[in-house]
Amino acid sequence: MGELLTRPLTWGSFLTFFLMAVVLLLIILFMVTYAIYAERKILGYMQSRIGPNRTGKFGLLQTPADVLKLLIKEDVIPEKADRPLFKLAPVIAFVPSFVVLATIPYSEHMYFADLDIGVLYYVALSGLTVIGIVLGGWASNNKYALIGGMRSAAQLVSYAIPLVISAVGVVLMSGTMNLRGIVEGQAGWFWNWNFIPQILAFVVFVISAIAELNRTPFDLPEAESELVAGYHVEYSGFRFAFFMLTEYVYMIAMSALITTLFFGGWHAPAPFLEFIPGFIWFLLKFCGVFFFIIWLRGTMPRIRIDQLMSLGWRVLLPLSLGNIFVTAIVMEIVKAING
Amino acid sequence: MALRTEELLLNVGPQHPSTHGVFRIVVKIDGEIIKEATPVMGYLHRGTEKLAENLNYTQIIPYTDRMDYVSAMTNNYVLVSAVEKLMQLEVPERAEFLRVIVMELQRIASHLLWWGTYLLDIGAMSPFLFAFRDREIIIELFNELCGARLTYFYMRVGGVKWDAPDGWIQKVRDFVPYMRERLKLYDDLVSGNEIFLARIKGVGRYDAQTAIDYGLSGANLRCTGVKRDLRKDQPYSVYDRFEFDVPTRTEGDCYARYLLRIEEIKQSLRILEQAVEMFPEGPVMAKVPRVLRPPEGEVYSRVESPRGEIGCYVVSKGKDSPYRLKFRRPSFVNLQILPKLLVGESITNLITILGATDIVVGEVDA
Amino acid sequence: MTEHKDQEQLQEQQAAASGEAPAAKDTTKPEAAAQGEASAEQPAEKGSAAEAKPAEAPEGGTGAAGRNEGPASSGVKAETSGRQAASGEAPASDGEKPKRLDPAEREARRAAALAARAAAQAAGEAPAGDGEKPKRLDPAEREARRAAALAAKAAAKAAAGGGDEGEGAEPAPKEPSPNQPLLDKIVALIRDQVAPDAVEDQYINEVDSHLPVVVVKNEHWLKTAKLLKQSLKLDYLINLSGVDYETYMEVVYHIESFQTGEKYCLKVRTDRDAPSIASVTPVWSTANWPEREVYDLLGIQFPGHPDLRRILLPDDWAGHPLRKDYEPLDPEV
Amino acid sequence: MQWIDNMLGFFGSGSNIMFLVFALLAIGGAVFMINFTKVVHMVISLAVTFISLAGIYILLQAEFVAVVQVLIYASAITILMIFGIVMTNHQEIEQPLARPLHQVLVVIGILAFFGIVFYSVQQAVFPDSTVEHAVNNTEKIGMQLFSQHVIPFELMSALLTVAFIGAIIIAKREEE
Repeated sequence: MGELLTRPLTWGSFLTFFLMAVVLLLIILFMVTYAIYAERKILGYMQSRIGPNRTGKFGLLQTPADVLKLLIKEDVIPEKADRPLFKLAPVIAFVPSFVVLATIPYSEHMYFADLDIGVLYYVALSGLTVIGIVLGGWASNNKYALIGGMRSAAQLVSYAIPLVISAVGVVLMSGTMNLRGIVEGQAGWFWNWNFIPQILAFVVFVISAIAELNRTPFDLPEAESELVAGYHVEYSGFRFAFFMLTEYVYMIAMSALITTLFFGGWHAPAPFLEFIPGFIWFLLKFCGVFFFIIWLRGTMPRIRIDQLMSLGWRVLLPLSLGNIFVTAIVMEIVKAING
Repeated sequence: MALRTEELLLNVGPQHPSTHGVFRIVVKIDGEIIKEATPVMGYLHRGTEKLAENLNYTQIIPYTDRMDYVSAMTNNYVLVSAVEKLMQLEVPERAEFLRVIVMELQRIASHLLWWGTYLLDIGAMSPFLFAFRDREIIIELFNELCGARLTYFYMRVGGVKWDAPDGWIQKVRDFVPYMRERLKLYDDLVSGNEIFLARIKGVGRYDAQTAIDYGLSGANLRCTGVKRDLRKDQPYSVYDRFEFDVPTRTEGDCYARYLLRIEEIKQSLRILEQAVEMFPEGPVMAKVPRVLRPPEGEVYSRVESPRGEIGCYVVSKGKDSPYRLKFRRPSFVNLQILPKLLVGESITNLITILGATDIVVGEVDA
Repeated sequence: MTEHKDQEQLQEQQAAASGEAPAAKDTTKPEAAAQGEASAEQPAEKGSAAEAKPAEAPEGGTGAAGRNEGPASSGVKAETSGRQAASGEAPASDGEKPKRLDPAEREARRAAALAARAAAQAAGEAPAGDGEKPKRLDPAEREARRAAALAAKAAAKAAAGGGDEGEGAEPAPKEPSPNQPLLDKIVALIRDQVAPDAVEDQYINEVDSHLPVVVVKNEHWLKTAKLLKQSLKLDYLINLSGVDYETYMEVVYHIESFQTGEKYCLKVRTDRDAPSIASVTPVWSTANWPEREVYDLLGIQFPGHPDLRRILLPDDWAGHPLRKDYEPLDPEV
Repeated sequence: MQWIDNMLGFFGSGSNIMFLVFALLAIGGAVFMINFTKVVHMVISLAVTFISLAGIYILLQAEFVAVVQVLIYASAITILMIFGIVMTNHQEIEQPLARPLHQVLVVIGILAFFGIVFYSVQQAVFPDSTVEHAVNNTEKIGMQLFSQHVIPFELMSALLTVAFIGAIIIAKREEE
C-alpha cells in the first residue's frame, strides 16, 4: 500500500484512492454501528440490566434500526436558525473525524497515509471539528446549544494542548512523528511499549483524550442534566446522526491512536506471539482501550466546567511539560552512558 | 472601552431534565455565572386545596397521594392524622405499626429515588439504575399491600385499608439486611468519588440561622446542625417506641445533605427492623362512622416526610368535608431559599443545588 | 422466654390485685393518649401523672383480662400502656427539650419518666413474648382470639367514652390547660409591649395538643410579629395559611421557637372586601412565598411584601379560587 | 497556440487540478469573507481560505507548514474569532448600496489585472532545475530552528509569552 502513495496523482490512482476511502468509510460505519451496540451492552451489564436484545439475534440489529429511524425521521430546522450554517455544521464536524483515520497504521502493511507528521496531523485536523460544533450551537439559535457549543470549544482547545505536549514525550523517544515509525520503535516485548517508560505522558494523554472525545467524566458540552443536550439540542434526523457519528468515529480514532502511541500498535506483547497477524493484535488492544472509555462512563459522574479548565491548565499542562523535560534529560543520560 | 460580554436570559424549564418535573427557573447569566434567578411554578397546580373543600375526608386521601407522588404514604398520614386528631380517634396498634412500616419504607424509597436522580444530575448514570432497582423492591411490597405502585390510597381515618398479607412482614424483614448490603455498595461506588466530592462539597452552603429563617426542614435543615426531626421532637404514631438517631451535620452544603439522606436510610432501616419485631396482632381499623363528620374545630398536624415537615391545617365546621384544608408542603417552603443560593453560582451548580434540595414538583404546586 | 412468661404472670397478678372498676381508672386514659408527653410536662399534674403511669400498666391488663381472659387482648392492652409509658420516657432521653424547662419541672419530669420506664419494662415486654404465640395456635383458637381482641377493643372504647363524659364531671371547673401559662405569657407580652388592645381573642386549642391561640388586631400585627421574634425567640414560621370565613378573612400563623421549643398559633383577621394584612416577610423570610400563595388564592394584600405576584395560578387568572364566593370564569373547566 | 498546450499539460496532472481547486477556494473564501453580511459567515469563509492554503502547502510537500496552518489558523484563530463574536453584543450593520458605476469599474480593474498577470506568467520562463525537496522537511525545519535560528526562535517565544501574560493581566484588571 505504501508504494501507491508515492506515485504521482493520476486519474487512475485518484480513483483507487477514492474507492479505498469509500470502503474505509463503510468499514467505519459498520464499526460505529457495533461500537454503539457494544457500548449499550457493556453499560447494560454494568448496570445490572440486559441492554438491547429485541431487534435481531441478541439485539444485533438494534443500532441499524436506530440509524434507519434517524435517517427517515423528519428533519426539523428551527425557524430562526441560520439555515446554511445549521446545515453545514454537521458536515464540518464529521469530515475531519473521518480524515484523521487516514494516518493510523492498522498493521504493518495496512495504512492509508504515511505522514511524517502523523501526530500533529491528527491533532490539527481534529481541531476543525470544534468549528462545526460551535457553529452548530450558534446556528441553532438556542441558548442551551450556544452554551454547549462554547463549552465544547473551550474544552477541546484547552485539552488539545496537553494532548499534543504529552505525545511529544513519545515523539522524543521514537525520534519521529510518523505513527508507523513510533510503532516500529515499540517492537519486542511489551515493556518496550511506550506506556511503561512514558507512564506520565500516558496518563495525561488518556485524560486529555477523553476530554477531547467529550466523554464522561468530561461530557460537559452535552451535559444533559444541565444543557439538555448541548450543542446538538436542535438537531434531529440525519443531521443529528452526523454529530453522533462524529463522536463515535472520534472514539474509534482515539482508541486507535492510543493503541498506536502507547500500546505498540500491531506488535504482539511477546516476540514468540508474532505469528498471530499484527492486525489482530491491533484490534485486541484497540478493543481494550475502547472498553476502558465505556467503563468510565459506567462509573463516573461529570466534572464541573471550571474544574475541568483548571485541571487542564493547572495540572495536565505542567505535568506534560515536565514530562518532556524529564524525558529529554533521561534520554541524554542514556545516550551518554551508551557512549 | 471595555468590551462587555452579553448577559443571557436563560429559561431552565419548564421542560428540562433536571428540574424533575414541570418547574421553571429564569436565570440571568453572564457567561455561565448566574446573576439572578427567579423560580416560576404553578405548572402542576391542580388546586388540591380547592378540590378538597367539595370532597369528603376519605375522598381527599387519594389527592394527597398525588401531591408528593414519590412519598405518598407520608402525605396520606398527615391528612388522616389531622382528622384523627380532630375526631380524637384511637387508632388500633397494628394499624399504627403498619403505618410506620410503610412510611419508613416510603422514606427509603423516596431517598433512593433522590439518590439516583441526583447522581444522574451530577452526570453519573449507573447509580440511577441501581437506585431504581432497589426502589422497585419497596414498590413491589407496596403493590402487594395495597395494589398500587405509586399512589397508594392506603391509609384511612382510623387505620389502614388493608392488613398485611401473609408473609409480607417477613419480606420487609428480609429487605432490611439486603438494603444494608446495597448501601455499602452505594458508598463504594459514589460517596468517595473524587469528582463527585469536588462537585458537591462546599456548594450551596448556608448556616443554621438562614435555614431557620427560611423555614427549611428535613435534611435541608439538619445539614446545618439543627437537630430537628418531628419523629423525635414531637413523636406521632408509634415513633416514640423505636430507637433511632437523628443524624445531623454542620457543613450546610450539598455534600452534607447527601450524606444525611444516606444516613437517614440507615436509620429508617433500624426503625423497620424494630417495627417488624414488635409487630402486634389485632385489627387494622378503628370503629369509625361511615361518614366522617369531625367536630367543629381546627388542627394543624405535622409529619416528618422524606423532604421535611409536611403539615396539614384543617378547619372543620362539623360537615363531612373540610371548611378549609391547607397543606404545608416542604418542597414549596424549601425551594424558597434557592434564588438566594444561586446568585454567583454557575449553571452547573444550579443543578447541583436544586437537586440537593430534593423537591417534588407535584408538591411544590399542589 | 421464661422471663417473659414470668413478666406476664406478674402482670396478671397485679391485674388481679388491682381489680377495680375499669371505668374509674380509664378516665386518665384518653387524656394520657391525647396529650402524650404533655401530661408529663404539666407542672400542676406532675405528681399525679407520675403516679398514674405505673398504675396504668397493670390496669391495662385488668381491663382486658377481666373481661375476656384472652392472652392476646392482654398483649394489646399492655402494649398500649407501654406506649404511653414510653412516650413519657422519650422526652427525657431527647436532650433538647429539657432545656426549656426550669429545674424543678425537669426534676418532676425525670421522676415521671423513671416511673414510666419501670412500668414499661413490666408491661412492654409482655407482648414480645406474646407475639411468638400466634404461630403455634391452631386456626380455631386464633379465630377465638381475634374475636376476643375485637371485643376487648370495643369494651375499651366504651370505657373510654364513659371516661370522656366522666372527665367533664370530675374536674368541676374546667381543668386548666397545661399550656395556659404560655398563653398568659404571650398575651401579657403583647398587651404590654404593643398595645393594650392588640389582642382580639385568645384561647387554647385543646384538640391540637393544647396549642395556645392568639388573635392579634390587624393594625398591630407587624409590630407584634417583630416583638415575638425578638422577645420570645419565635424564629421558625412553620405554616402560614389563609382562611375565608365568609364574614371576614383570617391568616393563621403557626410559629415555633427552636430555642425554647414553644409553639403558638397567631391569627390576624381582616376585612373581607379590602383584605390587607401587613407582610411578615421582613421578619421571617419563609413568609414570602406562602404570602404570595395566600394572595393568589384568597386575594389578601400584604403591604410590605417584596414581590407580591400570583405564584401558582397564571398572572391573568380572574378571581381568587379559595374565596367562598369564587365563581370560575368558565364553569365548564 | 502555446497556451492551449500549456493548459492541457496543466490539467494532465492531478496535483495541478488540486492546486486549481485549492486556489479557487482560497480566493473564493477571501471574496466571500468581504461580501457576507453576517460576521459568523465571514469567519467561516476565512476558515475556508486558511484550509485551502494548507492544501496548497501540502501540494508543495510542506506538510509541516500545512498542518501548523490548520492547527493554528484554521482551528485556533477561527474559533477565537467565533468566540469573540458570539460572546459580545454586536449589531448587524446594513451594507450601503454600492453604486453601479463603481462596480463596473471594479470589474474592469480586476479583469485588467488578471490579463496582465496571466500574460506575464505565460511569458515567463522558469529555470529548469527546481530546488530539491527535503525528504523529511519537518526534521529539517526542526534542525534549522534549533541550530541556525535558535536566538530569534527563543526571542519570539519570549515575546509571545510576554504578550500572553499581558493579555491575562489586562483581562483581570477589567474584571475588577
